[in-house]
Amino acid sequence: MIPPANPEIGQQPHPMVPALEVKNLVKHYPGVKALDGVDLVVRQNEVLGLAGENGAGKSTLLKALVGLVRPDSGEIWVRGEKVRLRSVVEAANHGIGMVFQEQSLVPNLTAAENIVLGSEGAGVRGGVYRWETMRKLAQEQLDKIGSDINPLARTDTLSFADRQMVEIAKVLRIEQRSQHPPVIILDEPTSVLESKEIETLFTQVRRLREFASVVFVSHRLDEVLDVCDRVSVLRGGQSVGEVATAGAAPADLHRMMIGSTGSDDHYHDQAYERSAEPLRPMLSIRGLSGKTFRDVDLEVAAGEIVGIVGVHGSGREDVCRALFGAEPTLAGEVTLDGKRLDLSSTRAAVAAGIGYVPAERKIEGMVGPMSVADNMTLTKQQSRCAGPIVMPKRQSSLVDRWIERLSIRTPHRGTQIQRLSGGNQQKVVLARWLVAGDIRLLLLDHPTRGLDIGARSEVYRLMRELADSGVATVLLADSLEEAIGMSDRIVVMSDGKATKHVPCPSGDKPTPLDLVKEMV
Amino acid sequence: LTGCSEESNAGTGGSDKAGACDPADVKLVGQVRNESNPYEASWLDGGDAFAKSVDLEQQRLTYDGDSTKQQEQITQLLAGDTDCLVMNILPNGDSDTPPIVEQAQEAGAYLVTQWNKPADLNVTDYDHWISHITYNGVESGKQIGDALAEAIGGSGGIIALQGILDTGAAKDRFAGLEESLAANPDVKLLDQQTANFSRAEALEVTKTLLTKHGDDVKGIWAANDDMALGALEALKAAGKEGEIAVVGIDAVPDALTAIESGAMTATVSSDGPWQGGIGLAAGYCVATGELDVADIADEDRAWFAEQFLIQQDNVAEYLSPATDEADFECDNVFSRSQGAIS
Amino acid sequence: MSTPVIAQPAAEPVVVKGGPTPAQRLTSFMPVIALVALLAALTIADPDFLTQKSLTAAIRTSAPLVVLAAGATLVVLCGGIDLSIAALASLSTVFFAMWLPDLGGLTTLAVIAAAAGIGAIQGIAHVVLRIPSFIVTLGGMSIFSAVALVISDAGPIRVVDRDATNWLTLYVAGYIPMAFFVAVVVVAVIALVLKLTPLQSYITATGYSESAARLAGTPVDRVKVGAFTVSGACAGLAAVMLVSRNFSGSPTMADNLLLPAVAAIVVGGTAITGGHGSIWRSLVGALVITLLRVGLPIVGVPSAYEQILYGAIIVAAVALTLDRSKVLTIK
Amino acid sequence: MTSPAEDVDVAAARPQPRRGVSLRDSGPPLALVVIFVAFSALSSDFRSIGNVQNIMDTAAVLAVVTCGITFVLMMGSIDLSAPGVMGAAAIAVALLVANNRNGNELGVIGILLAILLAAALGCVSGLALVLLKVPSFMTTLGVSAVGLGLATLMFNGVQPNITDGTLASWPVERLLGLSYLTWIAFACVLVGYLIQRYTRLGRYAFAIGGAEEVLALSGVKVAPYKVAVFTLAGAFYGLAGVMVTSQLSAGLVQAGKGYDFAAITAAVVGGTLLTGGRGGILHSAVGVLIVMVLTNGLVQVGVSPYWQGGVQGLIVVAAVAAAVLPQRRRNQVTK
Ligand SMILES: Nc1ncnc2c1ncn2[C@@H]1O[C@H](COP(=O)(O)OP(=O)(O)OP(=O)(O)O)[C@@H](O)[C@H]1O
Ligand SMILES: Nc1ncnc2c1ncn2[C@@H]1O[C@H](COP(=O)(O)OP(=O)(O)OP(=O)(O)O)[C@@H](O)[C@H]1O
Ligand SMILES: O[C@@H]1[C@@H](O)[C@H](O)OC[C@H]1O
Ligand SMILES: [Mg+2]
Ligand SMILES: [Mg+2]
Repeated sequence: MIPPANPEIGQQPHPMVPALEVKNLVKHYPGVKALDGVDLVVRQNEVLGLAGENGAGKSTLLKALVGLVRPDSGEIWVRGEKVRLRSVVEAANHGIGMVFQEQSLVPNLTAAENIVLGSEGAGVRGGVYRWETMRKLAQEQLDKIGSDINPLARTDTLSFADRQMVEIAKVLRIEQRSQHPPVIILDEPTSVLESKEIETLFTQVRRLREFASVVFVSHRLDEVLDVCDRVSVLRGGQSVGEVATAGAAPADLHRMMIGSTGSDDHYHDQAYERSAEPLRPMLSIRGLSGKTFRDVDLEVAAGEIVGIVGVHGSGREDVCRALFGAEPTLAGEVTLDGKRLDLSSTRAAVAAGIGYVPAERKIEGMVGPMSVADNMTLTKQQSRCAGPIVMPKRQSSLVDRWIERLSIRTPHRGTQIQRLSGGNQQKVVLARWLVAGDIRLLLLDHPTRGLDIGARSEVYRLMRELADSGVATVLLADSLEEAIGMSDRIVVMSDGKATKHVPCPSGDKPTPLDLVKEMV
Repeated sequence: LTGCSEESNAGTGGSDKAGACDPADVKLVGQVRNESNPYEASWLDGGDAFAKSVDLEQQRLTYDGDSTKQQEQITQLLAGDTDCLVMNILPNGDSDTPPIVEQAQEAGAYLVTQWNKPADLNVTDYDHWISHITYNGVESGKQIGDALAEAIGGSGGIIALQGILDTGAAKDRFAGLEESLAANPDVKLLDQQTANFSRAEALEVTKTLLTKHGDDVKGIWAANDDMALGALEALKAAGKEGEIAVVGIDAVPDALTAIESGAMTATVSSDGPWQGGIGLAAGYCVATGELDVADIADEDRAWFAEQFLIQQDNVAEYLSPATDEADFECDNVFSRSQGAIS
Repeated sequence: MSTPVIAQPAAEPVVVKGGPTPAQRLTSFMPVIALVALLAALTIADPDFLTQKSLTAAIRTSAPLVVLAAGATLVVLCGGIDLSIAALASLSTVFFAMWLPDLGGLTTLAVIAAAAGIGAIQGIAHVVLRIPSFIVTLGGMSIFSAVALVISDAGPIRVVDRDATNWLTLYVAGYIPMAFFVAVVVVAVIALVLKLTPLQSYITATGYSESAARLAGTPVDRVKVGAFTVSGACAGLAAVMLVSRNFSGSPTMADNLLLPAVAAIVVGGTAITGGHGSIWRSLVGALVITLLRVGLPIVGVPSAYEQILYGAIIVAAVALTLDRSKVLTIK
Repeated sequence: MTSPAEDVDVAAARPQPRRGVSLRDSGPPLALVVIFVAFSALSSDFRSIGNVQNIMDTAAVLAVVTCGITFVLMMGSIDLSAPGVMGAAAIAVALLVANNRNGNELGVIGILLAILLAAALGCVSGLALVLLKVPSFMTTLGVSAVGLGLATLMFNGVQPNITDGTLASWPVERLLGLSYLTWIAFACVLVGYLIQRYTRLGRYAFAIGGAEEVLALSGVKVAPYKVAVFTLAGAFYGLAGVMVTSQLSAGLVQAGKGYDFAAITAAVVGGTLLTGGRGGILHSAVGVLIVMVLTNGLVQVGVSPYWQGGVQGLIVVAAVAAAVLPQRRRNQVTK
């Protein structure tokens, strides 16, 4: 079987030879040049950041490195040797493994099985499982990264963060396949993690550097600068340069990503003026209870952005879903603009002027095989109809307008949404609620998950403009900073209860630390 | 509706042409449910034997016991050349006969049907529907019922396995059983279930009924031999082989063997090979002009064919059935008639 | 409210020419190609098969199957399946035969309405009780069969008064059987309604991703109930066609049309997993299945080989017609 | 050996973790108990030992078919090939062991050959699925037709009856009150369970239903496993066909009639999801018992034969509804 490799005593290639080198890689998709002559060098024992806007080609490049995308032309060199990678297995045999942007574990298998999947080694003999061996193999991997989950737990019973740990434990199995120090690719591993979990992950990344090379992608540029030794920047499928992280600021990176000295309107810096008028109450929740939350009281005024923060399992997501009629409630009363709200169906919610952007974009947010245009007008059909009749012209001009306004990168409005990059998909999902212009309450669950800085700023600006026009917003933010920056008021939830309301006016924002104190 | 007409193409039918066919131009078609049942397979073999005797070939059609498919095949068949077409058809159920008859009449093909026909559909109203042949189901149901009663000594409980509920054969045979029960007041019908003429279903139903009624069951009445054979297997599994009398209908080879060995009590002959040949023969005689529909007596247009109760004493006569070419001569085609269907 | 405007310009021209490539266009014609190929093969086997009379007979035969498949296609597009169509059609033939003496000319409409109502009840049971459509309609299948057996006393009921169904046996323009004409009209009307209204989007979204559709506020439940209702109505219409052909109603008359109808849908290239497909494809699929059912035996293929050929050809046909770029997982 | 944690509810629509053991797994056994108790109260014949044995005996063939189909359903595929595959195996075995049609007397080897033929037919379904990319719904429908055609060819108009001693003993000989056939079914359930829990084939079948694309991303080639699962299912159908032949002492082309939908119903009633990734052999075994108890109970309490199918359909729907309702979620995907 596969000889267990010891990175310390394996033949170390000459330290100057890059662990991985990409030369002039090109990949076309119908209507897009995803990679347009990319060059990339990953040195041994370094953490290389990869930055770029949504759709810049990061995931495509990384997939080419693990044999999932066949480049049209170009070369890939591994430790000074030119290789052709035609499958995940071939890549793994060269010591390259990847944690994907969208979690990819088999939900109904145990964590242990997921960790050893495809390289069970001694865990399976003659097709027969040896559960104890398999558990041990998995435990070894988990120990390496200091995770204390039960390897025999079914994966779908684990928390998101734990599942991320399982992914990392799994990718480290490639050490077993190759005599060489591995190259571990992490495509946006932090976009779904909370700060504590991110810290744990970074500790692991730094540990990995001892014996491996790491390629790390994130849209949180401060993170990239924090954990990486060096950052390569992609733009429009081309390499546009690299930055040594020491002393660099997010703004420098961002400038390189967008190719201009675009203003860095990140929420921190923005002085945001609110009108001083008394706010008209829009959403009012009294004593709302459901399976995972109890007795929640909440008021959101028209034009107000209220952030809800809490750790995993605080129940905040289910409150949003309940308001949208997607989760049953047990008690409580909700009014919207003075009228009692019907919580029985998503239909009723939409009719009342509520919009919802779910966190699970791939499964709940979009209909993958349908076009960008159809996804965008799915909810607000009236925007493309005259009476009950669909007007194709009306749809195309409306959709094109929003594609342009939100800078959605798509070859065509008729392109299947699943062919877009994650960030661009998210913009389409958001646009769905805006095309008709009749929204009164917007429930945003991690609306910027996976978005690049530019797209994020666009979403922030959009949220504020919507607020200015009177829309009430409930925000489950991607990070405490985002919650603080964007919200007028923050509600802390823990254990299914709204425990604390923290005012958050511009100019007098609480610090993340203030909030963390309230959350635990 | 404007633009609509009654028919896209008038049928070539017309009695004026009847009997004008050259023997070599006659096209013979036999249609049964499937070839995976010995009785119906032997029917088609009988058709082949007749065809061979007149130097023709029979086109064998099967429709999987699917009424719709049967109609579709007939429609398609009649969309071809129908001038000298002779069809010997086993309609799937009573209700499948009228459309077959009407289409054949319209297309001018010669038709013989067997087993199933609604009582109020009269063969004499048509001149291309030569004859309808069946066995007297009430009589056969009664005959085996009586044989069963005798076998259990005139008193005791029996169970009945019904055929496909939606067929005349099943209903008539059960009516015959009821007549027999009336005549044998000490025989008690403990239970009746359908096993759809199927051996496998009969096995399961019988097992369940045996546990339900236990030792009260002295005899099993089955509406055909396939079910009787299934019931025999159930008895075998329950260790009651030979203790309970079983009767069926059709005289399929396995049932005859069972009667010979004493495992089964009685069956009634249905002569598959003869049925497969006789329909084609009658049609062939009319198509070639040897027989004129107008000359056929009304009682020969819809008739019961001769059937025999087979028990251990006479089973030897039936063990090796053979078609007799003489049966199929134009003078003899009605020779097995037991009289008109009442 | 004013529509928010984002100042940032697009980094590159966003909207370029797109749309289907010639190869993609070809895939939508695959069902027709399969049909023509089959017809050619049958003609080679028996040159007499390709006559106007014989083709007329074949399309007349196909009418009930077309209607059944068309209705059930909507359910399949929504990601479900309707296994009750054939049993419901059988029950409807019994309804027809029983109601005709009282209702006369209104019987056809009454039967279609009743079948639609029964379809709707199944749809409601499916969405309210959250039972898989496979199970609801499997249950429906046995329940409808039982009801049909009981009310008909397990036997066929003759339809003596043929005036109510006679129109279906007429011909349009001399050659097109009315039943087939009606079937095509039904397909065209359903297809048109879908195309012109948001229903197409709703159905597609529901079929591809029910949870995303629901969270987009799409009336998933109503769309599904609607699909089952239309499926039921089509079963009712198919029943009327069968009665017009058989002059009777019978509790088992259409039972054997279930698998052919589902096969017609799949052979047309509609994804059995939902989302992708069309009702036109099912029309062509039904013609393919009809040709296989009647064509193979008529051109002289012996029955055992007929089954083997049927099996091989339906698989080959789907291999040809299914557009894999629209179907992510082939299960 | 340790075994993996008990299966718990998978939220298909929301991949968030759910806590606790699901009611969905306890629903079917509960339904079985309720139905059993209800019939027992209604009929004394029903609750007799003899009848319980009878239920087990009649469940044997369906149990074996369901073992096969469960693996296919776990992958999220479907299998309609049982009627054809069973028919072919039934005729084949009848012509291979001692019979009235030819001089063959291959005994156990004949049985194995028939099962091999069935496995080969299953393999064809799987190959057509992975090579031609035709949905299993169609490949198995096609293979069923092919199987029936082959069976009809072999049948050739004359009923093959068997005289083989081994086969003759299966339905008749008893051990602890249950026929050999029933023990064979138990063995199949056990083997199926072991395959499901302790072999790569079983676990991968389960995983394919959970997230096929992830297996590919992990470098697992799923195609061979899919083919293997259909082959395995074919083998189970083959054995079931042989069992029917032993029960009837004759090879019938129709030996598998109706077993396709019956087995799917049993599996689903037992809690196996048609969308894959959930359920398993034990679930299916419970489902088989529910279906058989129903069938038997309705006869025992004397429901009219006309109504039996209808009442059975109603109860199956009700049983599934009762099992599903407690964990109903708003945004649940129901196909
Ligand atoms: N399978 C595909 N078919 C067609 N186009 C694709 C496909 N995959 C990616 N693309 C296109 O290639 C381009 C690069 O996409 P990629 O996913 O690599 O971007 P990214 O940099 O990872 O973006 P993000 O930050 O949003 O994840 C995008 O325009 C995308 O639409
Ligand atoms: N229907 C349910 N049955 C059982 N447990 C549930 C159910 N719905 C949610 N949960 C659990 O209850 C907890 C609250 O879920 P929720 O997703 O609302 O948390 P959250 O605060 O939104 O987390 P995050 O920070 O990831 O957004 C989670 O642990 C979740 O797994
Ligand atoms: O078994 C026979 C069956 O196939 C047919 O329906 O007619 C009567 C029966 O004897
Ligand atoms: Mg990406
Ligand atoms: Mg959440």
